[in-house]
Amino acid sequence: MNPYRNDFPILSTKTNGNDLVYFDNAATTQKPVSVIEAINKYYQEQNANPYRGLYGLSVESTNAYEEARQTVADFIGAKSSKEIIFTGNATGSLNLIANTYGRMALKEGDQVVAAISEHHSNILPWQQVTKEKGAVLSYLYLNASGHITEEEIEQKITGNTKIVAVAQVSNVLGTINPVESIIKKAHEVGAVVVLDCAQSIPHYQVNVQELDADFIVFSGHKMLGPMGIGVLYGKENLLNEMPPFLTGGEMIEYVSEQEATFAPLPNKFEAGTPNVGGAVGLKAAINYIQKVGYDNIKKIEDELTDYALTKMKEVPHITIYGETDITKERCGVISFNVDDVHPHDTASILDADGIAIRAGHHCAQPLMHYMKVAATCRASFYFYNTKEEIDIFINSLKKVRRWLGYGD
Amino acid sequence: MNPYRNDFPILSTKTNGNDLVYFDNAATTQKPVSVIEAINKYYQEQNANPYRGLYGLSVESTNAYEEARQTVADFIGAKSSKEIIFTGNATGSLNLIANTYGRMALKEGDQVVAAISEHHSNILPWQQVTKEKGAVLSYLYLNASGHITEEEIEQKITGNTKIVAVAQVSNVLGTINPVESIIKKAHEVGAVVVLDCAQSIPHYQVNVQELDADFIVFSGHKMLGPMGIGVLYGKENLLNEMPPFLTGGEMIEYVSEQEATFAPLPNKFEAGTPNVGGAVGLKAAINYIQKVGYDNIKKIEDELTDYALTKMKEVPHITIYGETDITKERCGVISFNVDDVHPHDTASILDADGIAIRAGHHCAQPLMHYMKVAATCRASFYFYNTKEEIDIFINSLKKVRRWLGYGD
Amino acid sequence: MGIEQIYNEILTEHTTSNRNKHHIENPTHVCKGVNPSCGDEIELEIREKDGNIEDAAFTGVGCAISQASASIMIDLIKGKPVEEAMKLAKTFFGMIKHEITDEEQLEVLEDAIVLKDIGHMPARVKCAVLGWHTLEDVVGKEK
Amino acid sequence: MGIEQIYNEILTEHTTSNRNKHHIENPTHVCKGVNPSCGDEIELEIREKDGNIEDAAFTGVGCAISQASASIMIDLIKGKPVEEAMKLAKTFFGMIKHEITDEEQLEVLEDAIVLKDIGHMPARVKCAVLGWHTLEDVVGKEK
Ligand SMILES: Cc1ncc(COP(=O)(O)O)c(C=O)c1O
Ligand SMILES: Cc1ncc(COP(=O)(O)O)c(C=O)c1O
Repeated sequence: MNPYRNDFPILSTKTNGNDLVYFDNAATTQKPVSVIEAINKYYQEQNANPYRGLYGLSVESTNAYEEARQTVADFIGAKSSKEIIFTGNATGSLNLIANTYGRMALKEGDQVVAAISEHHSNILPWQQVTKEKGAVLSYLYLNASGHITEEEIEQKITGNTKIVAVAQVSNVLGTINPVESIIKKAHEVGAVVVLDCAQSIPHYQVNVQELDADFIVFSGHKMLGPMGIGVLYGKENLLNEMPPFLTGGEMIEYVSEQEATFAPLPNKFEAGTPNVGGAVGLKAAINYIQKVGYDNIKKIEDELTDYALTKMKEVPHITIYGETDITKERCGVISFNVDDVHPHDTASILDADGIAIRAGHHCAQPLMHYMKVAATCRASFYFYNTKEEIDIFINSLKKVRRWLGYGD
Repeated sequence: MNPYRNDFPILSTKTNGNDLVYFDNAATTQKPVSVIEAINKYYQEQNANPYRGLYGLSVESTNAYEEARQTVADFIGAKSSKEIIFTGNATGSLNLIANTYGRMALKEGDQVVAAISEHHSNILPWQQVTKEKGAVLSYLYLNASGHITEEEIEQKITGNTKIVAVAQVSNVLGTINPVESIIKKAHEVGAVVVLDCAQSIPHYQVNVQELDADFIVFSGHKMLGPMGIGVLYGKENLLNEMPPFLTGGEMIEYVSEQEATFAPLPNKFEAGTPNVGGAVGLKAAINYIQKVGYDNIKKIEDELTDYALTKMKEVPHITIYGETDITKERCGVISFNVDDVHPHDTASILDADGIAIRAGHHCAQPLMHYMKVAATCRASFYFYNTKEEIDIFINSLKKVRRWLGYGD
Repeated sequence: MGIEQIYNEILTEHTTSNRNKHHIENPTHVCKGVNPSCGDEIELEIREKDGNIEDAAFTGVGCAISQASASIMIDLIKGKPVEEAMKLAKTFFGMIKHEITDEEQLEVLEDAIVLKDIGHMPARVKCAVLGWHTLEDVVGKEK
Repeated sequence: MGIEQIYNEILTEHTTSNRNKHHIENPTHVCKGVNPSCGDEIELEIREKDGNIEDAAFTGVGCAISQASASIMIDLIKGKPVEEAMKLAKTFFGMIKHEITDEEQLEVLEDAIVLKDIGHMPARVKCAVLGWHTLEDVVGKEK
């Protein structure tokens, strides 16, 4: 039995009369009791508006918030907690970068390079800012197995490239992108790299200094934390150069009727009352991940993914997209389709058996167009999943075509 | 004994060895058990990424989120839940309006009118957008008792005025602004009104249709709800005209490599995974407020405020700013100073007795300049406060000058 | 009735037979209905004459539920007055929203009754109503 | 030591007497220190000669703690070599951060020792160090 499941109350619930099999971890993860209780405790014992008050409770709230920031900084190997900006989610972080650094750095003819497999949240903000600035948004395409090749990196990242925005792990194909090469090449041409770690940090150690990433973003809710809290890491010198994004309370120094000066990092980028409860929950989530350990997480997930890929290949009429070999830069996100069956039907039929998978474009329509599929099904695992769950999934998959009147 | 206190665990805690007297409710309110438990329950039983999944849990999460939206819509008398946009806080809502409606509507020479008593969050976004557009930001000033007079409204809101941004209740002085007159005059000259209800909705019924407000904003955390969730209400036709603000997942219809079309309301303005847990908490908070009842809240708070004002006037060497008569458009926010004592010292000395008040500029530096004070102390009440707490506060206040070496 | 019943013979018959999935001659009305969140797309073609739906068919891609629902709808409306087709649409929406539950009232929907319980799968309601909404758009707007 | 002790005679003496709050003649260094979140502002004036602080005083507004701390600092540094003043500043910061707790080591801080426990009131630490940070800015930068 998986020793972590007991920490996640929702995993013991039923759905449609069956035990829940939660395979939509790339969309959001479930929360351990320790995270839920950390939020509880904050509201029951420490809640106050941070920074603003001189009284005990406000100091406690400030400390709770800043400890969470320090925990995040240590977790990703940032030089200083000043480099950690709390946002609402990864999307909020990406919008912040595009609207501040993007607007500041891009001129007519400059280039932003993204992977064709990016999530909409790492595409739309760049569409907006490149359009505004007369710059160009171009894409790194994938080879047949879903990987970005070295040649593609060499060709696409050029002297005009000012920003490279790329996910470390694709939320559709589960491919691990060659971010070291991308960062190296980007820095050679003088571009900064925005690394979308939304799908990587729940599963892999991310060290911003080793990677030499200029910006990274991720969401709390995809790594055991609560919704409503996201992270933007930026190198201190870049964050210092950037103008603020949202303005208002907490992020100012002096305000007169017509002018304002802004607070130093990190407050400069955090307008309004912050989500302290969310930050405290994220800290508890990080602690939980550290307790389980990334090595352990990878071991469990690789085993699950390998098992699932093997079993799925044995079911007739199933197409798996992208890399199907667990040893080749891929993780536990599997996109697939059942022949002749719309992914929504597959998802509904699996749902009847209690299995939660996603079907659709996965917020990656450009990738769907590129792959020439309308939509896919996606199963995505986390360390609390089990082989038994994969067996249930496989059994249910086998029924899909028959339910729809196909002979096999 | 106040019957609500038992619902708020934090109110029974100690601070610096004394019972906590929490008088910083204008900064953030404490949370009843029902709110904390609603969040718990969401994460333990319903958590999933809403909208995206076809499976049971995602449908539950979507329902939970949309029910919260409907609850907010009903609470403020909106015509449709499509007019309710969830944001991170009131500051996020105000930035959204300034960056979309503001950028769209303002041209060179146009005017935005705010009250001099606005919170920085209702000033800075307008400073930014007026500067960008060559428009003018001008102010409604206050009379000696802290009120905006009809003459001031007549004079300042003119044919050039395109946007009037004003708080219903001042977070510094507790004055209730004449928003009916302001809205009437603004609409006469063809301007839209952005009503900052952050300080009013915790205490007074707000009905957007009766007020005929174009936009209103508020924060969950100031009305018993969790941090990380805020609301923007906008009239449907205005929201429809506006371009989106943050872009990314959930807010799109079609996305190609270079172009995107956007989802209908309300999703168009909610980029990325929303804070469902926060929305569920806000719904529970609204239910709690409705259970207590606004009439009851006003009765309790008016009594407390009247009592506090009366007692404070009896203490020598205290200056109260703004209106000091509870019957004259003011509520339970009291700004004051102890003669010759810096407000930070007053706050620290009160803190030693367990009393949480705020001291500083209250994110309203322009008002401080206008009133010619560097900073003030602020005590702000909610319905769970008591006269006994006010007695403790008054006793502590009496000690302040002596602690600092003044004879009386 | 659960999902197993919804995906029953009728549905599968309608989706796999493709009986109503083709172009028609001289359509008087053509209208596209889309479901952006799913990628479902239906193009409905109708030939109307003297207030009657002489012929109807659809093309497009989508899930079994949107395709079957559209196909069942076409069986139902072909040869009927436009007005009656509009009434059927109202009844269909009423059934899906569980506002009409009276069995006798629903009888007019014939095969479409199988979609009655799609309301229990809220995520799929959009699929079931796509064809009917397109019908409203295509002929309903004129009045 | 709690807040009652911090607001004790020394503090109140220093804040109400205004002993060191004035301008000096021919200052060689003038520097403003501010604490934006509080509105505390201190302008430190120093006359340095041959590496010694001949005279020092401050003007400005602020809370009792920032004012008293600045006043106590001036009592301490007046007449001392700049180098020693810098050392005192290091010791003061060490005391506030509770990195230096050895009583003997702290003795050099004399009256300033009363601020030892300000670390328990984190919101007020900025007030206590404002004068000392300004001192570092004013004479420390040159080296
Ligand atoms: C009147 C007013 N407007 C806006 C705000 C900003 O709210 P928040 O910090 O939750 O964004 C506040 C509270 O700080 C306020 O009092
Ligand atoms: C790769 C990637 N980037 C960005 C996001 C956006 O995250 P969020 O919706 O939490 O803002 C997601 C998740 O949906 C993702 O998978």
